[in-house]
Amino acid sequence: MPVVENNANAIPEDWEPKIIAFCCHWCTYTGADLAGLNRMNYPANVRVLRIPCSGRMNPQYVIEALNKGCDGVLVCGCHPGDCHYVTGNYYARRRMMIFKRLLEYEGLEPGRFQVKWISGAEAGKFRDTVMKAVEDVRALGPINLTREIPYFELPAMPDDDEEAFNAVPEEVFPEEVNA
Amino acid sequence: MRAIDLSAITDEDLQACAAIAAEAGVDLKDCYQCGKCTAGCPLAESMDLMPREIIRFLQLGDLETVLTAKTPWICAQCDVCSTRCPQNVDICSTMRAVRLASKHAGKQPVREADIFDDAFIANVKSHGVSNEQYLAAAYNLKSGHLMQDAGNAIRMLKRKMVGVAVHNSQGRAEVAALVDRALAADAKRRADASGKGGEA
Amino acid sequence: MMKYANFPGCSANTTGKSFTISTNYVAKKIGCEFVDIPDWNCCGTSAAALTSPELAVALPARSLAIAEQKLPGLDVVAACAGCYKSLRTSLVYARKSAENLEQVRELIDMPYEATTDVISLLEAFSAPEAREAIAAKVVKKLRCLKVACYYGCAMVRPVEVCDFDDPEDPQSMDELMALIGAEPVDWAFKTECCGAAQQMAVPKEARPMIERIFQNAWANGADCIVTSCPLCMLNLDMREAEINKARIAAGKEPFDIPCYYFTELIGLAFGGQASELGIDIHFHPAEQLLQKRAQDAIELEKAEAAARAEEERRQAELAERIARKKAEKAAKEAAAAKEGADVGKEDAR
Amino acid sequence: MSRIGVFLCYCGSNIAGTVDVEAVAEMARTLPGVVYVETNKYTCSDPGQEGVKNAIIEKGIDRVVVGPCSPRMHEPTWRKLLADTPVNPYMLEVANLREQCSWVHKDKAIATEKAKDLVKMAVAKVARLSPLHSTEIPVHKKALVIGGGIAGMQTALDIADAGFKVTIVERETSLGGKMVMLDKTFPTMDCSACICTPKMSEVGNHPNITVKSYSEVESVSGYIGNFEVTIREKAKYIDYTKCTGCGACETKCPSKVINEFEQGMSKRTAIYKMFPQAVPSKPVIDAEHCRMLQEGKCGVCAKVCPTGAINYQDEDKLTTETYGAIVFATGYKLIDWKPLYPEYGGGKYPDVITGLQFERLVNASGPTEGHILRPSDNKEPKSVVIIKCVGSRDPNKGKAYCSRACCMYSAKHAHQYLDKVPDGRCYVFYMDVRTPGKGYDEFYMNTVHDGAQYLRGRVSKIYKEGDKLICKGEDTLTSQQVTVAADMVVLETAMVPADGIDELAAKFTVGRDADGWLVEAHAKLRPVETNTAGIYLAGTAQGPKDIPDSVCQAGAAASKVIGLLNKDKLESNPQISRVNEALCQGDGACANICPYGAISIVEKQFRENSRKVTRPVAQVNPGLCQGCGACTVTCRAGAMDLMGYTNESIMREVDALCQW
Repeated sequence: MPVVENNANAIPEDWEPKIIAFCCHWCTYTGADLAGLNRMNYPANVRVLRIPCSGRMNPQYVIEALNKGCDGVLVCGCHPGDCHYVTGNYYARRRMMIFKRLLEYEGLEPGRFQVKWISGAEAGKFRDTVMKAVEDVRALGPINLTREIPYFELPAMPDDDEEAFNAVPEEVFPEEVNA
Repeated sequence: MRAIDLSAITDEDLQACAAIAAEAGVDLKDCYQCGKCTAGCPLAESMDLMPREIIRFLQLGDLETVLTAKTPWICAQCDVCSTRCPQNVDICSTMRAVRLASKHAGKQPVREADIFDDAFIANVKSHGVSNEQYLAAAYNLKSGHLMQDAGNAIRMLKRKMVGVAVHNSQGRAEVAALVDRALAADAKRRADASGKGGEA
Repeated sequence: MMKYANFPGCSANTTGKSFTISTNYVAKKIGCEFVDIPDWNCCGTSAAALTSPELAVALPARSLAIAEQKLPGLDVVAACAGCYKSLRTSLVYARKSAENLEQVRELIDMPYEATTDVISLLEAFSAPEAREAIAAKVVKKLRCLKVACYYGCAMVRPVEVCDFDDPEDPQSMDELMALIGAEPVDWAFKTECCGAAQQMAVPKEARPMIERIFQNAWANGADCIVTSCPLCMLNLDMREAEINKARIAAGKEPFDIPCYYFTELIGLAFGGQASELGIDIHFHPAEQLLQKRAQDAIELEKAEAAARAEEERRQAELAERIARKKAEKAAKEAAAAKEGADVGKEDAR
Repeated sequence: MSRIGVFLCYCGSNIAGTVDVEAVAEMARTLPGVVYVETNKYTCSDPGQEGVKNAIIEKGIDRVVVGPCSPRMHEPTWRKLLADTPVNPYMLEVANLREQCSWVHKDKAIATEKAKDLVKMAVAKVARLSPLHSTEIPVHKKALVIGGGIAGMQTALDIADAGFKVTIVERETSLGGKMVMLDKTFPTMDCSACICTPKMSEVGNHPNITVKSYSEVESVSGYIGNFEVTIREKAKYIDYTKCTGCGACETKCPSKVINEFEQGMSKRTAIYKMFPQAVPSKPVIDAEHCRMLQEGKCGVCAKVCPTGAINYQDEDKLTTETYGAIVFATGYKLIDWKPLYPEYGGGKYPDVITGLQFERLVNASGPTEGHILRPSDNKEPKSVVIIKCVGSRDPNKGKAYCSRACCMYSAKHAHQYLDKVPDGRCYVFYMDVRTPGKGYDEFYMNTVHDGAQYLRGRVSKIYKEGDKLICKGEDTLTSQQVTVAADMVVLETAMVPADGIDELAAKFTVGRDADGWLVEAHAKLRPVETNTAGIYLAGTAQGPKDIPDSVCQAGAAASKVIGLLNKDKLESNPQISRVNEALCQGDGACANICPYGAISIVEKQFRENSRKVTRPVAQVNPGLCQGCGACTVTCRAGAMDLMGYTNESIMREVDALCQW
């Protein structure tokens, strides 16, 4: 794996890691809010993106983020067994673990993609997770430092959802058939 | 009766107890001490500790008590305890593992049982098969119970069940080599385990 | 075709002589062939297990490896329950994983695939084919003989190793006994341990085990105990006298419960003589009971024949009475009809 | 092009203290699609909200980003606000500038940078949102309760008393369940029948309750508020409109059948009422054992019936009705211990009985008229052994769980035995005595004082010697083997789910745990709801329980049902999954993983390339979908998307963070 052990010298001085955290609405996002209510302090490098459930987490988002220059990605959900939607985080656990192995196989440093389970009460764990992630990614340096990422534009999506769904083929209803 | 100072139990003791459980393939924490093993044991009344208590002392890490107990040596290995255990704890294997640990620690809580097994294996090693009359004689000699089953020996002779002739397996040399190989493998495994234990 | 590789065990020609003789007798009659594993060695029994796990696996594996090479395709039969358990334990261990198998190969220093299966003699004789053959060969049903079938512990436990019958209430021997006309009693100590080698090593502690087995067989009305293991047999049969001595000293009634191998009783039902089957060399007198029960059976058959005759007579009598009644009724009806017809005639007039 | 309005909040100094809100606003003005940016001291205040509304109308805004506190705090407030404006309430995104920005960072410059990013992300997302509309689901104001035991009856009564119609489906011929079989109830020793049968008649007579006895659920479709349920009423061979319940038929019926109600300890006739106080108080014919129905010969009951109510031509009847809510009160049965415990005789000793058999033995209307007589010879047992946890706490042979009620009812059995046989001896083998409940431990201690000998240990073997049952155990407190020569042994066996619950649960897509019990939506916070909206749990269907707990849960389930039925209409959550039928391949991967059974695969006809094509596609039931989105990821074709959190909107959010 093309992992650079120590690239401290290569890291630009004014560089700040940019990390995106996909957090489930019911547990981790709540935990993050609680960290705020408790006025905890953590590095500002992490931006939280709210999803309803870790089961909603599509690996494509991670590729998009890393592709577009995010230095690290966190995926957080409820503890397995505690999912608001019963089984969502079990699916997330399997998908993300396989996906993580794939990314690492492709040469991504393990620290850049982390999956954590944080409950709505674990504000401290949220803070610690963020601090740890920032520390890990900071040590690794900017994402395009360790590898050449060819810029790759994903095929364009229809600009508007409405249009995408308007493209649905015309359904023939029974009456019509009869007529 | 005595008091057990639980804080005086060393990590080595706990590791040794865990090793016994591992050899028996048992998770000691499964046992909730219901006593069904003891209840069904055909020899419990002759034991100094109940089979359940052996498990309990292993849980506590009280190695000395376990290694000097007569119970595992009295156990006939009939497996009724393991078959009925609600938690699938293999008590019978645990007894065997404790007995081996005790043997290797140089303890001999029930001399006769140890002598019998050694005599049996020696018999098999020299003849490939077991010759009951010589096994009994060797056992009696070594254990000092010279007249044990003497009357029965005469009854057997009368019925021509036993004689002076020794039965030998043709491959007894092979069997002797096999016994040596097995015991060497056993010794190596034990040495490796204790070496590992020392490192940890 | 019933053909097996035979693991005779160390007691086959010594203390288990009667078992060997009677087994061969039965096997010959039912056309079952046993080929001894050449150059077999002691299974190691509990002594090996209590010396070293490696030894407990290696000793039986050698005999099994030989059977695999020299007698390919034949299942191994072990008559002795102790041998059966040791062989199966080793086999199950070797089959558990490829690493285990490799380890066993190294220990015995022979090629070995663990393909040959091990079954007990009881299992071999309980196979449908064997049972049919046994049923066909019975010439003298052992009626009136109440037998307590004693399987011992090694035949049924541990379940993961010995899985052919129920560990608490096995039935295969009871079914064989019923097949030859004996009456198996329902008793509770079928699979209690007889003490095995501990009867020698720690005799004082182990003796009550035997006494309790006799006690429960006796309390449930058994005439005798039937076993399928030479060591169980030795412990029960040889030590009954000693136990009785102690019972008499304690003011208790001594037991008079002979023990048999199940093959002896099957041989007997085939018309074999006690001496042909080794029943004459038991420690506890074993022939009188059989003679007495044979006598009982003859009397029972006489009584049954008498009862059948009586029943036939009653049936005939009943049939006769019914026929008489029917005839009377018919006569009456005929008379009434005639009378009715007469009345009708009168009316018509 | 969208017209986005951005409304940033100072939250007093809460946000403004750490974030330079004006700088953020300045940046926001430059973002694509943003037509208006406003800052406010307190956006959530009334004047603040008024300002937002006015701006929307004045500037012709069609989507809104707010940058105040967490959406978990005020998202509903903003949605409500938008509902009063031309903007669709779902064309909204909240940037969490307080809890996840100003409160957790100290450096103003850094916090401001982050706030800018959060606003960028929100703007990017909102630009891709589409208007969503909740649909209204009508609520059929009628509940179905499955199971007529104490839990089912209590649920039905509570719902009916609140003024709603309830149907109870009971598989047996009478209401009452297990409770009516019991003799007395701990810890107060009320006569069980005396408190259960009044409930049965109350249910039978309630104007709002319909009892369908001898009936089972055949099939079900629909969703919360609209469950269409077909019920099969088994043929009773008796016209209940004519039958007066006089019982003449029962006295004359010649067929004798093992009596299940008396736990096999007596016989009943083929035309029978389960027990004298049965509700409905009318018999049925057990077709399997009726000579008339089997052989066509007999007809005695029809001859003696004074009202001509017997109808041998009766058939099963199917009825379909719509219910707004469903309660599972399907109860338990005792584990079949016989194949599991050959060491206890495996059923060959008639005097080794279960706790439920003991209840019938001690009951004044039971087979022995309340005299404790052992089944083998009808002698009074002078020595009784009670064994707890038979099948419970025994993963080797039975179940790993504790059956919860046994510690108490075994204490009750010991107490009852010693009460009726004062010179008898009673031994109770236990592993632990678990008595958490009001008056429970006191009850147990009273039993000990009554003279019950408690022995801590599990019995290993029961065997017969003479007419005694020898029980071999260990008293683990003295480490001694103990034996008891008992006349009778009572096994307190584990509770397991009632027969047929697997099929029934599958019909309703209600989850079951590894042991077969129905699964609640949340173990702590939603204990009587299931994952299928509109379906609730009461009593032992959910897990082993005693009567007080079952009644409590029944009341809780009823209050949930009443809350639901009180609504005329339900508003569906529009943030649910949606299928793009052009992409859908109909392979059903989504349907397989949906925890709510909300997705089904249907055959649909489309016009594609001027041709009519019929192919399977996924269909989302808006009444069942909860919007978790698990299906969207599993769809290989990418045909499934989650409204409000579409793939497109999340991708653009990511892009905004990285590239703007």
